Amino acid sequence: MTMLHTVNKSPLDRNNLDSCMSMAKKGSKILLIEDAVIGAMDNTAVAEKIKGAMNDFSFYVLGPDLQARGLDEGKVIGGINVVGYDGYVDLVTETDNVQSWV
Amino acid sequence: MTMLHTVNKSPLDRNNLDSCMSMAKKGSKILLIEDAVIGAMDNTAVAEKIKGAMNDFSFYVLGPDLQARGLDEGKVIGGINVVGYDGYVDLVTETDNVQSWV
Amino acid sequence: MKFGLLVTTGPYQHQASDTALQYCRAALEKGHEIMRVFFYNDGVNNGTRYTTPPQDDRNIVNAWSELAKEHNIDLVICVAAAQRRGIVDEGEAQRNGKDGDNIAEGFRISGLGQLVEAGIECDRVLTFGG
Amino acid sequence: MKFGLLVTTGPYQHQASDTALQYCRAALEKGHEIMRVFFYNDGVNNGTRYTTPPQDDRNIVNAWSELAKEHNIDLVICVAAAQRRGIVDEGEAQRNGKDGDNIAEGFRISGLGQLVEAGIECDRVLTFGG
Amino acid sequence: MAEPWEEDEGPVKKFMFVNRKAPYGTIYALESLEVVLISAAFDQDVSLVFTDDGVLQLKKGQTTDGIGMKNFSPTYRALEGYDIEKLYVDKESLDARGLTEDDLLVDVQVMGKAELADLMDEQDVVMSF
Amino acid sequence: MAEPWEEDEGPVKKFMFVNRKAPYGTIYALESLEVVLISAAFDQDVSLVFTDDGVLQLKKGQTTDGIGMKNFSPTYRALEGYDIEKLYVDKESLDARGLTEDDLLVDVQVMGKAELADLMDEQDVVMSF
Repeated sequence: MTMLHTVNKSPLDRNNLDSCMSMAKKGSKILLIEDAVIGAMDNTAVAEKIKGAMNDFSFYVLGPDLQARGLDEGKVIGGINVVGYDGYVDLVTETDNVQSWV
Repeated sequence: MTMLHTVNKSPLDRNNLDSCMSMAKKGSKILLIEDAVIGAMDNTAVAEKIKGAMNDFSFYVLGPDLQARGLDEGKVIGGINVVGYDGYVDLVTETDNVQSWV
Repeated sequence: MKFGLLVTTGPYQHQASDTALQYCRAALEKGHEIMRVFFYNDGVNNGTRYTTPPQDDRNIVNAWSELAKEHNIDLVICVAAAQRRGIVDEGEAQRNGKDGDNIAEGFRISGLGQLVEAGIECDRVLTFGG
Repeated sequence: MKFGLLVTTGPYQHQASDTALQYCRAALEKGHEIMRVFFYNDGVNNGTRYTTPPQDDRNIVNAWSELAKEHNIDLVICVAAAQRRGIVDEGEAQRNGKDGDNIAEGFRISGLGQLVEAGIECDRVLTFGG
Repeated sequence: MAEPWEEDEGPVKKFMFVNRKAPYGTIYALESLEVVLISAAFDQDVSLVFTDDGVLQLKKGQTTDGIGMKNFSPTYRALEGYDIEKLYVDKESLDARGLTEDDLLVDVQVMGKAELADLMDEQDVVMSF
Repeated sequence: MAEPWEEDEGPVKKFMFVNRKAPYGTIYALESLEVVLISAAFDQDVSLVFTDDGVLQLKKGQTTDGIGMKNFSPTYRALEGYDIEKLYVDKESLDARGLTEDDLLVDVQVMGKAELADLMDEQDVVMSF
């Protein structure tokens, strides 16, 4: 099985993404939405940790939430896929289950 | 001036206490309430950090919130004062201002 | 695919119900079905018709009502959570001695069983919360 | 001392309004004055009379009403935050075309100026939030 | 044991409730428990996971008179009566809070993240509070 | 400059609004701004601090069409018109998010925690959103 994990809290201020990564199986997909999208940006204090985790997980980030916060898609960590709400729906249907780390 | 800082989020899951300690002046008082009371306990993952900060700040913890969570006052870090709501009021009146790290 | 949604935060305070709405629209656009949206915890506050958001802002409550009407989505407010927070329909008003009700169009109040049922019947249940 | 309180989360979801109530009681016990409690953000949800919490649980809304009556505390709900979230008094109902109101006894709806005023007039303003 | 007439009663799905928040500071622990109890009435295969501050929900000795809220922790002891017996506690989260299995008010299985990850992966429905 | 007739208008207190949360994910940034604007009408001495994810409130280029919410970031530019000119941004929080002063949509003073601590210490009223 492949699970989709969604995270909506900032990984700079809260531990949701850490908890998610510690309990997600290798091969899981992780989608960053809402306040978590800052975690997709390069050169942040958590960027290296996330780059390291990319060996185990596929990362996605919700484009509309990046744009709302003025975060440049061009500065997203290489290898993280920017998706829209339609892509969010596809991620849910393409995986076997979903867990929201609210 | 002496400020009272209150923190009500768990220092194990969120950065509120870190933010507080990084912006509180030496000599400030820090009161842990609600979900933050776990931060007053010894032998947690943040206990050593808090012990280190006790050189700069006086720590207090709200007793009723410890009791609600079944946390034993006897296992509170030595030097942290357990207060009731009346003590909370006194801390506010004895200091010059208060900031809540919600 | 058949989706169930669980919304656990009120409108405006957290983005979660906005995201849930956007998710519903995108899923419907792709031909999926939204069987039910279950409002729990502070999520029950999505279902009051007493809101009057600023004119230049979105109206989240109306957006739910309209989406439900257009796509036949079951919007269920948990009765226990609603009682704690003051969301009331006519029956609840009578039962609890309230002098009015505030439930919005297209929402109904029911039990937590509706959430478990959604879990059983839907292909996926997604949580949107704060 | 004269206190003002700012409550920014709704009842039941977060402990903040419980803590605020306990703080008020302890302060009054010591002879201090609570000039005003200002309810902002989701805090406005503390002021609805439509709540019916379980019988073995505390009734936060009534606790505010009773405390205010006994100690002459001004309970102010921010009008802009209330409009977003559906807390309505008679005047607001008329202005916004609502068919009823849900404000609880002892609360009033007013502007953010009341918060700033509390900041100016009180010795301390304390925030209770989530 | 399932009674014979129960076996025909529709599908059984694996439900997991992930509890990540301390009790009393927010209502999530209490309202999560209410969902768990209802799910038992539907005869589903229910698992509870306690991780992060959620492990505090199971702490012995909760006494809530001082905060004026109801102590709902005895309900965890009642779960067995509803045939809800799969309670899993994250060891790392216990350790981080200076707690051990002896501090908990019900029998649980303490396990590591890897085992919890395997369990989560098997579920049909995961809800997080 | 204060007009002569304003000088008698009651006490001026030092108000500080501490903004720690990202915009849009929660309403705190927007509703904090509404308090700030009202405080200006009372002719108080107002300071704004942006720290933690709160620094994102001032990020240039916010475009909210995709999430269906109103972009309120232009209001920060309007603050000057209300004589609110004391905007302080925590350098450490900017750094942690890979941002610099050039990324911000208004003129601010970027400073370290120690300076912010001194400023906070001088206030009469501190409100945090």
